[in-house]
Amino acid sequence: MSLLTLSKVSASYGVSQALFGVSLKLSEGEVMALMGRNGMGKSTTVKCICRMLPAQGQIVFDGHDLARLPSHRAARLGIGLVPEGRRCFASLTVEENLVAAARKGHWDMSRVTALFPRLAERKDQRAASLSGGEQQMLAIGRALMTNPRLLILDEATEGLAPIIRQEIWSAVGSLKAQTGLSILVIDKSVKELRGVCDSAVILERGRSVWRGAMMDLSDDITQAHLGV
Amino acid sequence: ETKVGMITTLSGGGAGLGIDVRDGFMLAIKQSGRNDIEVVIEDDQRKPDVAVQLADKMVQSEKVDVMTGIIWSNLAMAVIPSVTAQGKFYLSPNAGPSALAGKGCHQNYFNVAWQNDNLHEAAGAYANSAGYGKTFILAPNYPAGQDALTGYKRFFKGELAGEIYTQLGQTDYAAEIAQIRASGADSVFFFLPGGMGIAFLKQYADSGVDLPVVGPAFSFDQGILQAVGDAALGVVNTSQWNKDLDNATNAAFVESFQAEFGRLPSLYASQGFDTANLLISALEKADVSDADAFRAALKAAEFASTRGDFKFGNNHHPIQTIYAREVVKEGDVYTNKLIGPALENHADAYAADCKM
Amino acid sequence: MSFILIAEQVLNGLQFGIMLFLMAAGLTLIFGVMGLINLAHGSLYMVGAFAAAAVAGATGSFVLALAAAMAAAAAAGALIELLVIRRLYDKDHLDQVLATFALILIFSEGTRWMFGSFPLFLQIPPYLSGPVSLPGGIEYPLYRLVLIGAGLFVAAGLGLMITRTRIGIQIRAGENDREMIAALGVDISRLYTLIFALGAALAGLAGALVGAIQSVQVGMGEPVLILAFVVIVIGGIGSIKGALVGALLVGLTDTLGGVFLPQFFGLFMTPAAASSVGSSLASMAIYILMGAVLIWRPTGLYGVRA
Amino acid sequence: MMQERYLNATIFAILVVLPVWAVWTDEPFTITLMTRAAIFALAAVGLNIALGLGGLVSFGHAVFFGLGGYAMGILAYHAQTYTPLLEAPLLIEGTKSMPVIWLVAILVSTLAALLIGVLSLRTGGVYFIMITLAFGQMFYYFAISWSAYGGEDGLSIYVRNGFPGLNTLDPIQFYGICLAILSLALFVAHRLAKSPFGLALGAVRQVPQRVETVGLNGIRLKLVAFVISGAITGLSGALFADLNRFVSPTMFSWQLSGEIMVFIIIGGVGRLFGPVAGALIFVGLEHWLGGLSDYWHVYLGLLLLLIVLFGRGGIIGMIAGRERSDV
Amino acid sequence: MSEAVLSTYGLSKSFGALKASEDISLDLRAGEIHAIIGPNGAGKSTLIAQICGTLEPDVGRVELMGRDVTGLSARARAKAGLGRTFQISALAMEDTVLQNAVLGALGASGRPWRFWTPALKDKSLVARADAALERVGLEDFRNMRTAELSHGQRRQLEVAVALTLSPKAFLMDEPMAGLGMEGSQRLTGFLSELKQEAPILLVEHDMDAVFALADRISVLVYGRVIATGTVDDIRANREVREAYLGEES
Ligand SMILES: Nc1ncnc2c1ncn2[C@@H]1O[C@H](COP(=O)(O)OP(=O)(O)OP(=O)(O)O)[C@@H](O)[C@H]1O
Ligand SMILES: Nc1ncnc2c1ncn2[C@@H]1O[C@H](COP(=O)(O)OP(=O)(O)OP(=O)(O)O)[C@@H](O)[C@H]1O
Ligand SMILES: [Mg+2]
Ligand SMILES: [Mg+2]
Repeated sequence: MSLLTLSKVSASYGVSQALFGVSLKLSEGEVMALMGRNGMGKSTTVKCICRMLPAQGQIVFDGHDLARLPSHRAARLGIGLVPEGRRCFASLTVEENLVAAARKGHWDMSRVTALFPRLAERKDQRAASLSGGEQQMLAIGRALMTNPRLLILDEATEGLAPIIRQEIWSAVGSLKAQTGLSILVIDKSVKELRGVCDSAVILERGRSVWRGAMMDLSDDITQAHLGV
Repeated sequence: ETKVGMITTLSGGGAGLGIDVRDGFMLAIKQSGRNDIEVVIEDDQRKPDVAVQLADKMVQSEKVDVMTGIIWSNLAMAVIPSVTAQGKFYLSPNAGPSALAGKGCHQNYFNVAWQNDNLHEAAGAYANSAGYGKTFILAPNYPAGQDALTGYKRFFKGELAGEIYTQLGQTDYAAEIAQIRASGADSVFFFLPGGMGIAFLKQYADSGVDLPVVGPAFSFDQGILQAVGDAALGVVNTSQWNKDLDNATNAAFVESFQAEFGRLPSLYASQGFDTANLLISALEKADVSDADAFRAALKAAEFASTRGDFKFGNNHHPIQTIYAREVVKEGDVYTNKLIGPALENHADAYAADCKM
Repeated sequence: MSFILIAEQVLNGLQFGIMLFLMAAGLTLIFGVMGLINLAHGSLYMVGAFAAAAVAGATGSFVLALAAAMAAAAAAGALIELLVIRRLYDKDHLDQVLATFALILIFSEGTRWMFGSFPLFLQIPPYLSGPVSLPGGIEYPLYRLVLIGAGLFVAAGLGLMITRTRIGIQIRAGENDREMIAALGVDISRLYTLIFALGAALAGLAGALVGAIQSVQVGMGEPVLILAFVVIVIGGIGSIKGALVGALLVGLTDTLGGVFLPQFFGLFMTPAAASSVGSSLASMAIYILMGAVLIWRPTGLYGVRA
Repeated sequence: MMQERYLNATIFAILVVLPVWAVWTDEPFTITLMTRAAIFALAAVGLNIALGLGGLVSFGHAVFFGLGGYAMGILAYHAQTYTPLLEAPLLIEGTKSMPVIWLVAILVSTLAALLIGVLSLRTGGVYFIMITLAFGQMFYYFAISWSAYGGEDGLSIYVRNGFPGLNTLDPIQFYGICLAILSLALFVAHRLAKSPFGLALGAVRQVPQRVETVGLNGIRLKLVAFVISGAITGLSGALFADLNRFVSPTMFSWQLSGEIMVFIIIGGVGRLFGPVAGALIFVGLEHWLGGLSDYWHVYLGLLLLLIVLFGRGGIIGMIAGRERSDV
Repeated sequence: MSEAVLSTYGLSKSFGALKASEDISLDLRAGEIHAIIGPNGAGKSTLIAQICGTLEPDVGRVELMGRDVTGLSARARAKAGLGRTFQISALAMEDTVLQNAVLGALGASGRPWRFWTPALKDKSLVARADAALERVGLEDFRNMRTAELSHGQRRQLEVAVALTLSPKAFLMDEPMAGLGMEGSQRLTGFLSELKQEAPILLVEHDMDAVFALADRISVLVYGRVIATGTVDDIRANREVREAYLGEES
């Protein structure tokens, strides 16, 4: 059954409209890629889902209409966000970042630090002085600590060393397998997305122009919409 | 028809004084039954620049004949010289800075309250008569505070155990009280108007130092005493007026004020009341448009004052008796009881400098 | 000058410092933790004092008065948070300055409207009044010792809450990025209302406690406000420890400056002139202290380095 | 939405027409009010250079306002008492000439701004707000206890200072002087905002680290802005003192610093005519509301609140759109 | 071998017990792109910060064109010819694209103390700014507000601002970050031309870009340079594969 449904979602920043009707359907346990060139509205879509930006159209998560919920209520329904640009809490230590919004469940301190041993080493360091990649790990760990049903990764591998990226992708694969987590991924590497995602949506100028299973995503299509 | 401009403090922290002056003044106007006196009232917010603007407005737009109302010396200094220079009369119901009593006196400026130093001088005189030989004196560090200590020292004959200028607006006096305790003084004189006085007295009472305290009326007047409470009981303070001053005008004033406003009148209310009555007495004799005659009528001061005899010195400041009074509790209400005169028929120290 | 007097003045300085801390505690919480410049903090302090005076007058109970002070200030705080302040978090400091400046006007005159223009009466209860003897022969008012206790208690409580509890962590996270902490599932709005109310309650408590030995009148909050800002800026914004240290420094500087500067100038001036010059300098002393601290450490003693 | 340049022209027209009308209808006090507003506007135009262009939230601009005021007060006081200001090492006399007083006011505030700026600009953000406030308080307390020049009582000057060829006692002529200076300051502020200096300053406000990497000294840019800003506010202080023929320590008070800032916020931060609109509105409100009730501060407060909460970008922003446009 | 434009000698920096840079000596030669790669937290950004002067090394020296610049501030180094782009865009968002570029030109002219003539009427400033914008392909957007640019365009503008300064050497910390595939490819093409103008010290995790661009690569692990060499050398290096590249390559 479908966990998250967007139908004809549009949104704007002040006077400039960024989304013009985005629709997608994500099932329980599915890993979906959200693709598109720079500035096509991927992050904006994510912001709408997380209720960080008011949107028109329908956003339904697990039977709840998100349109009327404040941001924190949407998150409590089980949406975990790794936002674009990491947005770690700069003046908090690594540990405090992790516990700030933690909720009970599979993921706890020990599991997260097992996934990213580096975070355990830097436990008492303020997030502001972490390296870029360490902050990225922290942002992922922080989202996992809320034990979401849907994890949203907005450029979550940006700035990570190739070897770590590979680990993250394999972690994504095993997350899905072990915990039935649904995942919405935005990433620039089409190649890597192909390896982990079941399905994909392509955005162009604020519209969803292609939806389908990952295996149907041909090179022609990526060439047309992503330029690669 | 005579137009009176009243600029006084009606908002903010010091509003109580302005309200009392206004209420006293308007009570007298009402009692006179005259309806040819129009009073324009404005709030100066205790800001000198606002007062100056309002004075301009009164003179330029309202075209008033007589002005009055200012409470604070610094505002008075900002307004009065220019008002009198423009040929208007000014009757001060409260402030009496020394600069306007001596060289800076003006024929159109009349002070109906006191010269600033007067009550402090009386406090010094009272201290002598009470037999104090070593006083610790303190006041805030600003001109009125400096005048206060100077005034006290002018009459006090004993020696000083210490002399402190506190910060204007200071609220904690633990350090000063400790110094008083250690100074070996036999009495304390202080001038701390408004909230500063309340704070000092409460803290003094709680400190266990029990030297006798003398001060000018400002910290012990009707509006403020209820806030000080027991801490003020027994304190001797000096004033040219008290509600139990024995004369018919005063008795009638106290009664009618209470009836009208539901509270006991304060020193300031009495000053406002006297100011209005002085004005009315002069209007009965002369028209404002005849400046010389009107001035002479003011100078004569033939009105029934709440403080009994009232007359002006050559500098148009009062020559009056200043009394010592004591804080007592009557039922639930803290108030003052007259002890006796501290200085009789007292003029101010600057009158000689006034060439008028 | 005797040793006892010096000791007593140092004690006075510390005591004044703690009193300042009590007044600054709520402000540190709101300013430091929520990043909001709340000029109306002094008004909440005033609300507390007036509520205490009113209840003490009606019931005669000091404890009830304190409770009323906290309740009234907390209610006022929660109300203005809901109506005004919450729209200001993501605006810059300037809008906060203007809005809270407007709140000062409303509170001050509103209070005068309700309670009249005359100072109110609030007194130390008999069981806390009078001096006690300390070792070394110092006589010290009991009530001031109680104030010291209250200040230290508040400092410890606040410090623990902010650094140790999960709520504290969430609040600090909210200060870094409100939107993000909300997106992670924390109801930051409600949390901020609570914190603001708590900060207001502390202001109200301080107003009542301090009001008992000072005057309870309209405008009493404004000098306090400036002092409280000085204190937390010296200590470093957002640091409870900094606020405490800053408060003690300011208290000592102010008290000892007021006592010793005139005496120092008395060495080579007439007593009247020395007193006047000394106390002028003394009244500037804390601002000089603050300037010096900031020039030496641009983010205060315990502030986060940029 | 009205274009900002038309809005500015409208505001300027009010500045010109209203006083003329007041002369016509013999309402001299309206001119006094307008003069007050124009002088406050000038002070705020000064602050707006630091605040709007440079992002320097100075909570101590009353220092310069007060210094300008005292420059006028002290010079005129010595002239009126025929006492020299300084005898040794060189003789300095007082003066009653406005241009000289203005020069001195500008000079003194420039020096003060330089000193305060050098020290304060080491900090940033809220700390900057507070350290400038601290300087304001120092000057305030100093002025209160400086008995040579009246302490808290301040100084009264009996006759307004003179300007060659004009009768400054005539309200409209004095207003003309103030308006001319205000216009000049607005023109300077306008050119400044567009100049290379203004561009660099705007960048310092938005991205300080960027300015450094193109090899510019951000602190020095801010310092110069602060000094220019202080000088203009200082000049306004001298005019204000002349308007009232009176100076006092309240000119140094933090409430006054706050008010100057409030003018800008009401009008619109960083907008050329923001300070003017703000000062006009504030002075107008103060005047009209003052007559309503003893408790008029409540209404003033409510109005200000409404402006912040619903009028993003101040009055200018409400009418001409939020984006700062290039006028 | 061409001469070194930029060199470091024994740079070391510790944060408490953590050695973020340890004895780093490397150089950047005319016309080349020298890439620095390494695991997260290896100290790459720390190294860049020391070179451009925002962080002071504990020991060691930085030379630009043979001149010791270690004691100089970031600003002085920028003047001396170090062009830098930021990892997170640092642009004046309220200003237009052109104004941002003019800011760079203004910095290059070294004369910001002009208070009267409008900056955008100064022909030499604008010409210089326009040239840089054209160079990065932003000429059509010159009057757009910077806040309205897409992420990729902002990166381009970053480079344009650096270009106005005609730097002797570029320092770029993760310029590809946040760019899509297509954007990365475009920037890759652009950088390969840019290096003719001034050599580039490039920190990047995008291996496609690094391998396409770099003339030389140095690998930083735990604050130390463990290998320096050509693309092929590094790809073949087992240590690098284990520490950083993983099975990719
Ligand atoms: N805060 C903002 N204010 C105004 N416009 C914005 C804002 N954020 C994004 N936009 C605009 O909205 C559009 C969509 O942006 P969005 O960030 O969703 O793109 P994206 O697909 O995530 O791109 P990228 O891959 O670069 O992250 C862009 O044109 C962008 O310029
Ligand atoms: N101010 C600081 N205090 C303490 N540790 C710091 C500080 N700055 C950086 N570090 C640590 O130094 C190490 C090197 O950081 P640096 O930012 O240079 O890494 P990097 O190589 O750029 O990594 P990335 O590729 O993830 O950006 C990191 O482990 C980081 O946590
Ligand atoms: Mg995005
Ligand atoms: Mg890095």
